[in-house]
Amino acid sequence: MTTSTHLVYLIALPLVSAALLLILGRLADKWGHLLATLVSASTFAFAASEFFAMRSRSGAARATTQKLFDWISVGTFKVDAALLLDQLSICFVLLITGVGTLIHIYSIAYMSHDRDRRRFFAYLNLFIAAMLLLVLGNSYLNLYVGWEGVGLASYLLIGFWNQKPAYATAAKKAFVANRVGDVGLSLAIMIAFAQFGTVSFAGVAAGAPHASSAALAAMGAMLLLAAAGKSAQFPLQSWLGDAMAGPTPVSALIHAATMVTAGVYLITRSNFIFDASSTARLLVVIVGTITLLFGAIIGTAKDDIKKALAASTMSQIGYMILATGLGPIGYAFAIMHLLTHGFFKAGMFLGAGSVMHGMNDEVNMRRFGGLNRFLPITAITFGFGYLAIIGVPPFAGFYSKDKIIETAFNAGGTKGYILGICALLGAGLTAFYMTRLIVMTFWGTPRWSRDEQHPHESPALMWVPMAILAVGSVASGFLFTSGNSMVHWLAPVVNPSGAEGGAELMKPIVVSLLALGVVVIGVAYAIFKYRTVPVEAPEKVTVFTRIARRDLMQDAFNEAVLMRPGQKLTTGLVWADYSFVDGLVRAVGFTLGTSSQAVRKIQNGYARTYALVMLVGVLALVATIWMVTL
Amino acid sequence: MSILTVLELLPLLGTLVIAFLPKSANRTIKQVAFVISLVVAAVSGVMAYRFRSGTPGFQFVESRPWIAAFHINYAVGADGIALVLILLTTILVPIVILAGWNEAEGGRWSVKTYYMLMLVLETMMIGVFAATDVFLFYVIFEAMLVPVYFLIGGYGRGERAAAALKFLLYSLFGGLLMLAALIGTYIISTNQGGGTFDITKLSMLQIDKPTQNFLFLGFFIAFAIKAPLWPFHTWLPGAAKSATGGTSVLLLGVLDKVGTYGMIRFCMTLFPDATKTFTPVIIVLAIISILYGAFLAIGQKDINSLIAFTSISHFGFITLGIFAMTSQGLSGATFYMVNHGFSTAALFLTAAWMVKRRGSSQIDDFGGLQRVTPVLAWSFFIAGLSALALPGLSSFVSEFLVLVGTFTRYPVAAIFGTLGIVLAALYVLLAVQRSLHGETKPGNENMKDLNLREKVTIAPVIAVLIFLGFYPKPVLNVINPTSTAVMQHAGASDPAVKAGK
Amino acid sequence: MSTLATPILNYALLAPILIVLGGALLGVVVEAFVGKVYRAPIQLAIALASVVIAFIQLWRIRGESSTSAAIASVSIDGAGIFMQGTILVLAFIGLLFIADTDNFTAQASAIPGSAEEGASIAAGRQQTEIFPLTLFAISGMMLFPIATDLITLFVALEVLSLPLYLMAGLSRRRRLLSQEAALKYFLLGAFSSAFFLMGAAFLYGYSGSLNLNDIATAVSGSGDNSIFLLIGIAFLSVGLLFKVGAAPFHQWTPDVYQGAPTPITGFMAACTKVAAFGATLRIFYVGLDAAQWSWRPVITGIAMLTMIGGAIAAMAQRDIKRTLAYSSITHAGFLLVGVVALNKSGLSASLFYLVAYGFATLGAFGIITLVRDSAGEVTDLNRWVGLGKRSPVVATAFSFFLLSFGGVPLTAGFIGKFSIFSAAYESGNIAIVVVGVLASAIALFFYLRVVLMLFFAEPKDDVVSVVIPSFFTRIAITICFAMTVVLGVYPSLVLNMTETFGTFLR
Amino acid sequence: MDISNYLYLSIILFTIGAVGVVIRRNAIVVFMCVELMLNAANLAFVTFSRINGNLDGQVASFFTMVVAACEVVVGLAIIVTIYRSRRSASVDDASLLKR
Repeated sequence: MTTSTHLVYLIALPLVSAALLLILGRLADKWGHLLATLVSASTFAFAASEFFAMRSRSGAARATTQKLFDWISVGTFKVDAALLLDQLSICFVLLITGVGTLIHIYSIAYMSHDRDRRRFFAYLNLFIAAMLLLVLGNSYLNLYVGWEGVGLASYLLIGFWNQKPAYATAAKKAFVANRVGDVGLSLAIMIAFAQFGTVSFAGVAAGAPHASSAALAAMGAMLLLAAAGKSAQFPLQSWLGDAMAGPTPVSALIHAATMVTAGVYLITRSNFIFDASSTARLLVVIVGTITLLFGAIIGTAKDDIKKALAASTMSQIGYMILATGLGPIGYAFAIMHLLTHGFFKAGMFLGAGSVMHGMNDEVNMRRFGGLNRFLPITAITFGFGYLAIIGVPPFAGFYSKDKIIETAFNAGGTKGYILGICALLGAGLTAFYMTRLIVMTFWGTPRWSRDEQHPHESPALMWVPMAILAVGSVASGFLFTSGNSMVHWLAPVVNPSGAEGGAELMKPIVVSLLALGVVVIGVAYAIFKYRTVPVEAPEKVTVFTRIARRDLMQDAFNEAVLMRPGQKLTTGLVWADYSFVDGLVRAVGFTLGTSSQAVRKIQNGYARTYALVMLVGVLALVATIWMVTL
Repeated sequence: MSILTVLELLPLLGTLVIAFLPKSANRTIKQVAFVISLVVAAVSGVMAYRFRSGTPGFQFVESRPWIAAFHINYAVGADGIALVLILLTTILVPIVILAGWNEAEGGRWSVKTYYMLMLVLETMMIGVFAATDVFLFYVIFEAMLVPVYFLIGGYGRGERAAAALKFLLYSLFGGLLMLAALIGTYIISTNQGGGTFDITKLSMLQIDKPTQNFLFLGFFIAFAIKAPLWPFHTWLPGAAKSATGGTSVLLLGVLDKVGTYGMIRFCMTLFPDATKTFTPVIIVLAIISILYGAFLAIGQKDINSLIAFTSISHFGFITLGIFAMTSQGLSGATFYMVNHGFSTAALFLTAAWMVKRRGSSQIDDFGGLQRVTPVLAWSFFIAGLSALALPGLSSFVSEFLVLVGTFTRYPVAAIFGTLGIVLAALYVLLAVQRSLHGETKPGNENMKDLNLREKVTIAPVIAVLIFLGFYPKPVLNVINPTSTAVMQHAGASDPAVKAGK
Repeated sequence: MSTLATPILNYALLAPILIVLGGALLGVVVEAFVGKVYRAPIQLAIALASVVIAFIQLWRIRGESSTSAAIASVSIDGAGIFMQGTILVLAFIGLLFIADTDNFTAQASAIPGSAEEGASIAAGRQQTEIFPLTLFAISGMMLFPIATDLITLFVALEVLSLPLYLMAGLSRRRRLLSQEAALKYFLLGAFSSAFFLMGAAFLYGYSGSLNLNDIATAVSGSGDNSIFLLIGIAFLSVGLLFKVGAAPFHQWTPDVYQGAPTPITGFMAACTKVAAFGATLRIFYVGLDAAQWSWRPVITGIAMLTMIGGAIAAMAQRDIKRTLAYSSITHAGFLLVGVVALNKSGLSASLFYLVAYGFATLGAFGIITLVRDSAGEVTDLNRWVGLGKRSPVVATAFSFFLLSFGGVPLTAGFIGKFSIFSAAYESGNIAIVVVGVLASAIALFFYLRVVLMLFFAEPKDDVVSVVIPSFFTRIAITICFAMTVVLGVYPSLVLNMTETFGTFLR
Repeated sequence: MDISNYLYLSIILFTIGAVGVVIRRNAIVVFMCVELMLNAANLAFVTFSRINGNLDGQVASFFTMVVAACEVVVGLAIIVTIYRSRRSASVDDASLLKR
């Protein structure tokens, strides 16, 4: 365990720059974006140097820690503000800063016409800082700070154009859905403290073996809930589609490459919990599998290019979650797919952005078509990403995804078959909707009017990052798998016991062939189905399509089960508060008032009445004294 | 003479000075009031510096006989909890004065009266936290209501008179119940050798269970009304709706803390057994307050009553933490009081500025302020974030401490409590969206953004929120020994770790 | 055939009463021989002088105590002297209000609204008899709390009541109401004193003596609950409860308080309460202590009824004087709490309460005399609305008195309530404490309602003005205000006294 | 003859007086009823003095008479004024002060 004194700058730099840009305000308009980009680039450089330093070290010495100060300390509840950079977090740090920097560069051009570009970059750096804190924190509570920090950043960025009510609503929805997940995380932390008396990863890892299975299962479930919230997994996935309201670079960085994968990080980081609890693992695979199909199905029905991509993100993360649920061996593959996905999905989002840039922010794919002639570079880079995601060898997705499918099958027994087949099915669907996307956007005949739209290739500032990411989506997969480099690299963190995967159900090559098979089917069907694309979405479609278009009724469900009753409850309570709780108070006043009026009646001004009352009083007095003394 | 006495006398001095100023000299009056409050803050700073943290028990003690016939003393002293709350007061008052620089105009009475009331109130707020003689505490606890009554009724908006009356009656009623219990305690002390009102001596009394329950309720209901805890809360929204921003800040930020402070200082210390008896009920009430307050906050149309209901929810958290009977819960609750003080201050001040500029407190009359008045919008937004306890802001630390402290003893309660943080996100973001986002509503186009004075006012509040969010240690170090002492006295100890290593 | 022994009187101890009586007689003489023009000032001078001198004498004998001052028919002791002192001080202030003769009819005998009356008003005549009457009343009040035999008690009762009956009828304006008040007060008063007398007779029949101490010994001697004793106690209490205005013998209070000239109302409300409670305390503490099993529960019940009933009845009042009347009823209830406490702290608490209440009451009624329109005093609450805007000082003072009535901390009233309740609690009577607390909560409502009207309600157009108070009135109000504040902030001044003086000689 | 009969008589007189106060309208009569009650008390005093065998009771009755006389003076004064200003001595007419 190496101690470092400068890890904190990874977070401090972007944070400070963000604060600077926000506080200086318009003063920084001229150079704000440059500063932000510079900072982000330097963090990447720093991260890279750390990475090589880490590689030069070996074994336990690779992990680096820095204790900043003791943050909270009450009774036995002691939490340091401390950072931990190990083999797992470095992957994320590199991804975040790397992709982040590329997207900064891209945004300089993409946002050039927006009067609030500076604010945009401030938010971006705020996000970078929070995300780095998330992956660098050495305890659940530190992670939690980053966890909500990225939530805030995502809220700000989704609602960047919050003058549009729909966008503001989308931002709010995202934050609230995330909060639901955060409840899970905070409960998990409480369980951790109650069980192990600490919330640091190390401490919990040490204690995990001694804990009761129930506690572990509970904590696992809560962590999963958190992951579901952040990574748009079933049942908390509904916010991701709306999140596309944010500027496209945001969707690329936050809602494709980095933030949404935080859930995968959380589960991988908590491997000691899940390894110790089969129940938790089962839940994880179920959620993962459902989501990967869920997303894929939604993807097949979306006409909005960004929403289609969002759906695919959902499904891809489903793969990762599934992988994390498959035991020690799965984590590495999850991370691997996470990284490759980071490249190609970010690339494709930037591509989508470039297309919108060329088409006056049109997002409906039915109004695209034949764009490859007008945006050649975009088409090519996008194509690379496409090949990667559907898993065509030797592109990145091929390696990472097939590993997951393979492991799924190897889970063993019926479980293995179910998971494997679902994964395969997902692959097929992926191939179908991605092909559909490509066909509708770049191929075929233009479905846009020449005099309104003047599609044009984006400036270099935009296509260079796309190109770099495209390269990534070609090379990364091979890089990670060659000699199982990734698996070995991560082993000390995620698989200390060095456990192997289950017995090979079938040879890897067979799995790959199967996968390729379904992919070919998917592609072929898509190409056949979308020979011609109607400009208006056809109304006469199967109920399935209709449901799929509506995100498989997830929103409807939430509305019916949570929102409306919630509103009813609120209005009901407001009413009850007035008429009952406060009503009681007013009732007391009223009673006293009326009784006062009644008393005034007796005071009728007649001396004789008073005398009578007195007389009665006397008798009562005598009577009572009498009774008392008997 | 104890430095606490100095702290109490300074504002009174200021009141005298102002009393001799001419009615018309508004500027001078304001400046005097502000300077005095700054001096008080400075002196309190000195006190904080001289405070030996890490030692439980009262410091800066002073005691001189007041009403010999009943063994009543003017006795003051500060332990960790009292100290932080006094500091909260002394810091908030100058901020409030500066923030509401022109609040007093348009009032029913002169600016002069307003600032005299303010300073008198400050004296009493310091005194109530400093008092170590229960009778002294009670006297201030009750007398404090009068200046607030006139501040609301004389300088408020809308149904101010009715709201003020309701507030006063409600509180006085609680106070009378407390009086009965107070007398009971005193009589018991006389029967057990030497009547006294000294809190430390009283805490040594041997009281049989039924009597304890009876007395406990007397105190608790008074504090529950003050705090306010469901179902004793209905006076709060009205008061908050009609009071000026500054008054609301002091009312919810400081005065209501007396309730929760009293629960710790008196209920738990004087009647440990009764505390144990009633804890389940109170926990339930706290949970109800948390969720109930949150739901009603969502349902509010008036921005001030929204803030009021959020406070009800937050006081639920504080009460939960107190009666969780764990060091985390207790310290968390105390720290929560401080943070809530600042975050409500931020909310009410920004809200007051918005209302002043727009001339309406209906949330729907705002909208799109983000574009028109970015700084104001940001201040309100950050205040909101601290209300929903975003990590990195101090309120998160306290809220999490409360929850974790509760979880170790009452997991179910904690789980319900965590639902509160989802609802918090809802009510804050709904308000933010309706007031700051969307198209700029007509009537808001040429709103002025914050001026320098207002920026200067809100900056320190936000700074404190953020600083304590990242580095709560100074405050926690002061609080911890006291809360440990309280717990020991109440005979409670933290639950052991389940899976020992 | 026993020889008749010449009675031995200790004049030093009786002097205070005799001085006041002498002043009264002198006043009568003045009425007879001094020209109209000079009467008023001379009468006032005599009255004030005799009260002051009486007080000085009282101060000189403050340490004394004896049962044989006047052949066992009075007993001079701490409590007695304290109450006499209180009465004198309050009476002095009361006289300062009465000095403003504008409140009293020019010629009581003239028919209201008659030409005769008009003439006498024009001639600026005054019924200066008010001063000797007051002095007579004061002397009766001073005798009442120290009297230890039933006949002396009865005589004192009448001596203090009869002048008051007349004084109640002497208002300058609204004379019909004033006279009606006098009539009601007189008839009901006589009615009640008949009960008192009958009670006395039965106690005499039971014990064979008129002397409280002998009665006490008789009661403690024979534990039997003789019917004589019970009827005696019951009827005697009726007389006393009527005077203190406890429910259900309270109904005269609102009418008389409203009808009587306001300075007289103040004087009555303050001094009569002291005297009546003085006697009540003595009778129950000294005479009937041993019979507490019979009367204590009943009086407890009456105390509760009075506290709650008075507070509730006051809520709906629209006339400020009536409101204060009901408030005085409520306070009678609180004082009865002190009576049933039946312990030393109960006694001293009651003494303090009487002082605090006395000053606040005088002050409040004093202020009412100031609020007028063209037709004289305005007692209709709706027309007091917004007074705080036009004359803040007066309004503030008035609200302060109200807060003291309500027992808000830092006012004398609060200390009074506190000590009374703690005494009751000490006697183990927790129920009455709780009821008392609830009653004060209700009472607070209407006190605050008035404060609200004064300050927060928008003023009406029909103008009531606050007249510039006369020199005497101003002094009086200032004293009351000062005392209410001081006793609230530093009550030890009086509390220590009540501790030392709070003893009955048995 | 049994002495206690005097007591019964006094009680009866007292009751008559009390009832009279309640039922009669004319102020004078009402007042007379009060006087009756006082005298009933007197009778009781004398009787008890006889029973107890000491003179205190009889002394008391003298005092009572004097006091009663004073009451008459004051009472008649008040009633007469009222009568003059209202032309009626009915107690019920004097009922302006109420509620």
